[in-house]
Amino acid sequence: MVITPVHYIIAPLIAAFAIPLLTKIHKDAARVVPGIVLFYNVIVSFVLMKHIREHGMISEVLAGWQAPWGINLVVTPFTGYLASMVSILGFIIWLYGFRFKRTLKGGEIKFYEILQMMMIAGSIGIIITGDIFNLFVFIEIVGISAFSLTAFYRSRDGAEAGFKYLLIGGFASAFLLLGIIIIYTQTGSLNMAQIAERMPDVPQQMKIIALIFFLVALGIEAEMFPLNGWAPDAYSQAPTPTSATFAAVVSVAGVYALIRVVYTMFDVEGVNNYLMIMGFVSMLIAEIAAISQKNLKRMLAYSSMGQIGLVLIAFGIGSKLAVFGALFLMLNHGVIKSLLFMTGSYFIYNTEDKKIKSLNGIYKKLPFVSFLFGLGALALIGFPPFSGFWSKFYILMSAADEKYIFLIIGILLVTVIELTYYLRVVGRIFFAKEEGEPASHKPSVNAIIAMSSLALFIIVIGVYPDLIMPHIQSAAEALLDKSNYIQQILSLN
Amino acid sequence: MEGIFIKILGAFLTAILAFVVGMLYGGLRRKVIARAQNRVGPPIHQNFLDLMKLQAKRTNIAHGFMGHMAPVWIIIAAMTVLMFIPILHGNLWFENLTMKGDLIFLLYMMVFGSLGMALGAGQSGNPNSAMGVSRGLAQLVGFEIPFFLALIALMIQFNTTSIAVLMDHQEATGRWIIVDNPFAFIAALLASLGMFRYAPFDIVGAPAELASGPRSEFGGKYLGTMMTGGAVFAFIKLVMYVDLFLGGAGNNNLEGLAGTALGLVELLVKTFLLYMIPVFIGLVTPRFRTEQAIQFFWKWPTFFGILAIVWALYKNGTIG
Amino acid sequence: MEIIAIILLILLVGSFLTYFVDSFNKKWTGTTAFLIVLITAGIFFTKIKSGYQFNFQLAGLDLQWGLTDYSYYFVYIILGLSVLALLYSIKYMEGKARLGYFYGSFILTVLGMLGVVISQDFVSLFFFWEIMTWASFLLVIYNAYYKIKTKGIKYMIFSAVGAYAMFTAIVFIHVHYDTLLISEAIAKGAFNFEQYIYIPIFLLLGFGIKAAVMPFHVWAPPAYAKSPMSFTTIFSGAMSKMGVFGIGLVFTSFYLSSNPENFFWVRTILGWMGGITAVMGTIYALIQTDAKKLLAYSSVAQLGYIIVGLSTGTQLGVMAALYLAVIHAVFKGALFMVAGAVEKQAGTTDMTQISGLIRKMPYTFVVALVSIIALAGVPPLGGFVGKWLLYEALITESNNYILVVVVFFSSTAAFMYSYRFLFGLFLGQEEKETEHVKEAPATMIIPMIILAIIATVAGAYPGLIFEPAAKAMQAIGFQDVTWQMSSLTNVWGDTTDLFLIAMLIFAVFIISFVFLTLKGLKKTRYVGTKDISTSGELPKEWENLTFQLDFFKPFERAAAPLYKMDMNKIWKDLGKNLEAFFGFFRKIYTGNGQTYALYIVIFLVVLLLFRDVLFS
Amino acid sequence: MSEIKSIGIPTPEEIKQAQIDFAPRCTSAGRVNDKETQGMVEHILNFARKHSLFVVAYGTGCGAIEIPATMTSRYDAERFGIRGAATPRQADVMLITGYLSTKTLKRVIRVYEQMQDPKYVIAFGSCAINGGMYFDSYNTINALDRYLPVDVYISGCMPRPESVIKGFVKLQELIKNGNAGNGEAYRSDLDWYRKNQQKVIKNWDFPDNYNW
Repeated sequence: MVITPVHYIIAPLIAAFAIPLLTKIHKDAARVVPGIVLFYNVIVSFVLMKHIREHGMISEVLAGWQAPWGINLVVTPFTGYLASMVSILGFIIWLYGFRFKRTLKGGEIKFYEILQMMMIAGSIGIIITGDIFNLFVFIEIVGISAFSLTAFYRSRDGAEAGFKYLLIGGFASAFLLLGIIIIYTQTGSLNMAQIAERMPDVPQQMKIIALIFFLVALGIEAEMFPLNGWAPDAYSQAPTPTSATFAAVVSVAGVYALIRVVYTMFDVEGVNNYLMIMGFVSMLIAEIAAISQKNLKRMLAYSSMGQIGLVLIAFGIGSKLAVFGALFLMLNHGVIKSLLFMTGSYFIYNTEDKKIKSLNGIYKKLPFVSFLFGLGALALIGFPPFSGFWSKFYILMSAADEKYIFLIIGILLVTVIELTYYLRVVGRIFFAKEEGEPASHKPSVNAIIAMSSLALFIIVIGVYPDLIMPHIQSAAEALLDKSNYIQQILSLN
Repeated sequence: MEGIFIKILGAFLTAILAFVVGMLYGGLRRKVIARAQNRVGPPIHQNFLDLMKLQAKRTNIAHGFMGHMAPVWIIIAAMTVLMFIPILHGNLWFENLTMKGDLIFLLYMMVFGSLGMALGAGQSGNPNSAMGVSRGLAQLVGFEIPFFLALIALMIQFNTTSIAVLMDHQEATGRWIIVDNPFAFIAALLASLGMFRYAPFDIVGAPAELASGPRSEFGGKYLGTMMTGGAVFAFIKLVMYVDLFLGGAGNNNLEGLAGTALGLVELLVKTFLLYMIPVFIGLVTPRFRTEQAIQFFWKWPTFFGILAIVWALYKNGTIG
Repeated sequence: MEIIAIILLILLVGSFLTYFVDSFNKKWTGTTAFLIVLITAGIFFTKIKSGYQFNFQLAGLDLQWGLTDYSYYFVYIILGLSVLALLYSIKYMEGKARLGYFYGSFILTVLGMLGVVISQDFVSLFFFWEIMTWASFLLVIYNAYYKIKTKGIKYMIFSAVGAYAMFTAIVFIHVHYDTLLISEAIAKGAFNFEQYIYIPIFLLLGFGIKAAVMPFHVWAPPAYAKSPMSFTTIFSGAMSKMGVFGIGLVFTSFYLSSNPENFFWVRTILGWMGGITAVMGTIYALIQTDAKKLLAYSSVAQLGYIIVGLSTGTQLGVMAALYLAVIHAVFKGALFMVAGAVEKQAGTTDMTQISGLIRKMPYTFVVALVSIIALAGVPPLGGFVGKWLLYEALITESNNYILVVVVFFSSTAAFMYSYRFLFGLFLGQEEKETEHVKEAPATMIIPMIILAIIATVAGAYPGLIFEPAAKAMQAIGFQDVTWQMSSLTNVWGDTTDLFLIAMLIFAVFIISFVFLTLKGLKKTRYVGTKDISTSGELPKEWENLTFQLDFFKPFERAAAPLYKMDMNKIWKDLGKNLEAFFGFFRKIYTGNGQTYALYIVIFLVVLLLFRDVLFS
Repeated sequence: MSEIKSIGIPTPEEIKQAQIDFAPRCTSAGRVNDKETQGMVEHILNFARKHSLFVVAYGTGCGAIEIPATMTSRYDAERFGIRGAATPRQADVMLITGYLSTKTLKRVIRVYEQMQDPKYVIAFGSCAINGGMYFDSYNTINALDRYLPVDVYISGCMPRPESVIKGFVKLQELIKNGNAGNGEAYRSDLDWYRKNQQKVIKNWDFPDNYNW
């Protein structure tokens, strides 16, 4: 096997150092190289996915130290699925942002590109690492990239949002580290598989306290209520491709980390209920907050939080079908929310403010973008024949299997709220009386390709979900099969 | 073949009877009112003269196709309903299409004429006509409710929706429905006050207030035809009430012409007595406003109607 | 590939095709859409017979598409009306903006409706139901412009609540009965009120909202009135019937599988909901001044009758409901087309603005007249048959005597708005403002006339509709449905011979019409509407002789208590309060970093404090 | 002389001219219904017409008060088949009960033209015949039959109900003989009537065609 999981991380790291040098040769290098790297990651994903389908999971050992002593990268169907998803979405976001970034000042662009690439690479690292301290490191990489990107536009609001993110991210790091320390003192290991193996021997109190630290720390990353105060500001102040990345990549990584810790490492009762309740509260509060937003990006940010809440509910339910639905929803959310941010950014670009009010009749100016936004909105709400329908369908099915009647009704009512604010925006876009001049910024070709590919995915998966379902199925199985994971990793050495 | 001949002849006979009796009753009403007011009053045949004069008008105007059609609608409604009402019980000549339509059909068919007339009145463009129609339709909603309640009471008490079967029943038991279900009769009778549109429910065509309302733009042959229709309708309503509540007419054992003649006399007596009720009430009452009229119909007549249903259910054995 | 899949694919591709034809050449958009649906209808009716079935697997679910006689009955409504509406639409929509958008969504809506009736499993049912809902939503907001915030969203919210209620029920059917096939669910008694009562209730809620049952009817009038008329034809004529379709399916299977005596309350509640819907729709229809709104409220009322018919659960009642479903689609479709024609030609349908169009639009008027007579239920047109069946079902079979009075009240009051519609648009003074009005183009007239002819023929030969309706009833479990071609018989054996009635009316009509016309033919003159007896005064041009405002004020005064119950206001208040409530919760996100930090710490502390409660 | 003129009394020349201009022109051109020529059918119809007189009482002057008395119990005109009509469309007889100001004349003409043939006019009192006490008023017409064809004049100021009934009986007689009903005459002499009407009615705004 020529391509190994470590390529995921090595390539961006090398590129990150190389880009400043390469910019000396050609100033476009800063824009092109990340693309090449991210495309390489996509290739890596495909190769690895093919490999694990044929030969089972991969656990790659770094620097010759065998697990559980060394750092290992694990590609199971689960992590492989998420890593592929993240890398593909990362690449599409890069494609989208390729020309968009031209308007930035030349000096900053390489930083932007590097940070963006590192954020995606870090997220992939979070997903594929098998070592808890390594996880912490990758979270820090992502975090630092994200803080800087949030404050990328050196405006007052941007700085404020970045600082908030930094502050809360600091909490996250601290608590995560605390949790890791407790776990390490108790189990003497940093390898997730080994921790999981030794977990039954840990005293209950220690276990729970460690878990709580993990839950809070990773809850911040996963945008769980009430730890998600940073999210609306960060989403709305960051450059739009970054917002899309937050929604499609970073939050996925955050949820992954949370789920990995909860599902694999700990064996505590009640955590599922915790996830379910907090997921529901997150969803409810986020959607309620979203309905009265006047800023498009903030609205989308709250909506993201709501969707993540739904993912958490599904993980909380914990049955195979629920996990399947959750994974499907993570994919859908990544795709659809990216599409919404991408199209939304063109609206903002043209109206020159982020207000929903100024979207009136923008359909006339940007027909195709408006069409895609409408499509995305309908898909996100969960209307057939779009992909969003199926994920919601399976999550509700799984909830019903466990007889959570009120949960189902609650989710559906929250969906009604969601639908209300999305369709208000859609109605505004298409039907309000238009104001102002014709569009000054038409979408460029690369952006159209990026958005269309996402839209195509939404429709194709919506009409024929069987295309993607086996992958998600095996991913869900891999996540739930904890003993297999432990066995495989510990015996692979 | 002979049957069809008799049927057609009978239909014409029925129509003529209804027309003559209706017109005469109209004349009688005028006479009665005049006598009550201590006047001599017009002769009984005055309505025939009026009709003849109206038809003898040399010129006529219509405001359009619907205006031209309005009297036709009334005649259609009148003749159609007439054909489905049993005039004399079991009489071949007056049988017509009695068994081919039931009460619900009659109820709706009777509205047909008013609706057609309303359309004709509407086309004239006279605001008075439109106002009259508005009041008339509103009043219709008022009095149809108790009437329908009474009909339902009869239907469920005797398990039929056919007026002919109700007549058969009365003949078979020898007891009039007014005895079997008096409340239904009261409700229907009160509703009939609105149906005849005499005072106090004559605001629809109030001459001084609305310039005779819906009819204000009709003259000559149109008005004459309408009068004909109205006369036939008066007869229909009376016969219907007699059939429903007063045992109908023609329940005698005489054969042939004598039986028919006796039946007709019986019919005339019953209908005349019935007719005098709205006439006399009209004599002594002033005029209700539309909403007062509606509210009146929705109070006591409706109460009696509901009572009638309860009574019917009690008699039927469903409750009690 | 299966024929049904091809049909749906044609519609799907056709939707996009129409969209692109529009950007290529605006003139052909309408024609393309019409041809696509016409071809679809042609293929459907020639290739697919009832009893057709198609099983396949998708997304790990066993799906089943097919057609019973029952669904086929609704296919007639959907495709027949769609073809006519699209033919009508060609000229109606001419010159309007965003034609591609309109026709694209239109075809998608047709696809959704067709999908709903061919679905024999719940997942596809819900799938297509949702497609239908959002596609129609796009059409509802087509004309709404800045009213989007209230009018369109109201429709969508209600629809979504309905759809999700239905979805909840579907999910529970899956859980409790382990099936997603409708036929299996019926066989296992899933719609029964005895076992899991929330399943049928949620299903009825879902279907009932689409059928605009009180108190969820508030979305319907604005949505019907605001959409383009060619779409409202479908919207009110066919799409609301999807709700009827569902209720019929659920309810009858419930009746036939259980002892109705035990569940008298279910029947009563549903019947009364239908009855109150009918009354509410009627009394609000008659105070409208906009013809479109009047028709919209009237649609709500008519759907109420259908619900009442279904609620009886008896043979005659269900027959009445099915018959009314078709005849309502026919006459209300024609009436909405009439309103559209007036709107197109005269610029508005506000009855206080226009009047006296009868001479300018004679064909339209004749269609309106026929349809209104059918709507009012006056013999000899098709509407009477429905009314007759309904009353007889309530009186003879269902023993619901007070309900029948309520229904009767509604249908008598319907005379008022029926008259109002004709008078408001076509009769009355011919004002100068409408002098320029011309008759609508032929492609708009032809579909109307076809519908009017159907309404007329159905009056004399209702058997033409009874035949498929009887088959449909047999398909949902009724045995030995009897019907006659042109006469009606109730269980007590009383008949009404419609053919005779029609012939009699025709004969009397000919005789009296000829007599009245020929008599004094030369001396009979037609005069204008300004020549009226106004106490000798000569009406000036500017004088207003049109009586249109507050037309039924006396009735309003008499029925004032009925008008006090305004569902619309209740829902609006609810919405406002909810938004205020949400606004309060939104303040959790203060935008202050310190607060957020505080939240985190407090949350951590709370978790640590209650760790024993939460985790073990 | 000039003083006399100032109060409006016409000069002999003017009177002469006026006699030429305003001479009543009730020709028999429209009389299709003479006693000699009328056939059996027409005879019967005239019988009906005579016994059924729907009255539109144009209460122009003081005579309006006599109408209720005539119609109600004491004199009971209904026994002759005389009955009020609500609108001119339904009416046969128009009663001009007293003086006619020019303003009212316009309305009266309008009402008359809206009535259906055969239609009759009965003029009450001296005011309608020759102006009566208003003979020199600036706003009252003097002789009604210059503007409308009048069938029966009832003299008096005002005529009592007995006279009114007598007038009606006279009208019935005329109808029976086929001498009443000047609608045809009005139509045939329309130009002349119009000229006279237009002379006194200043704000003339009738439609050009006369549509009964």
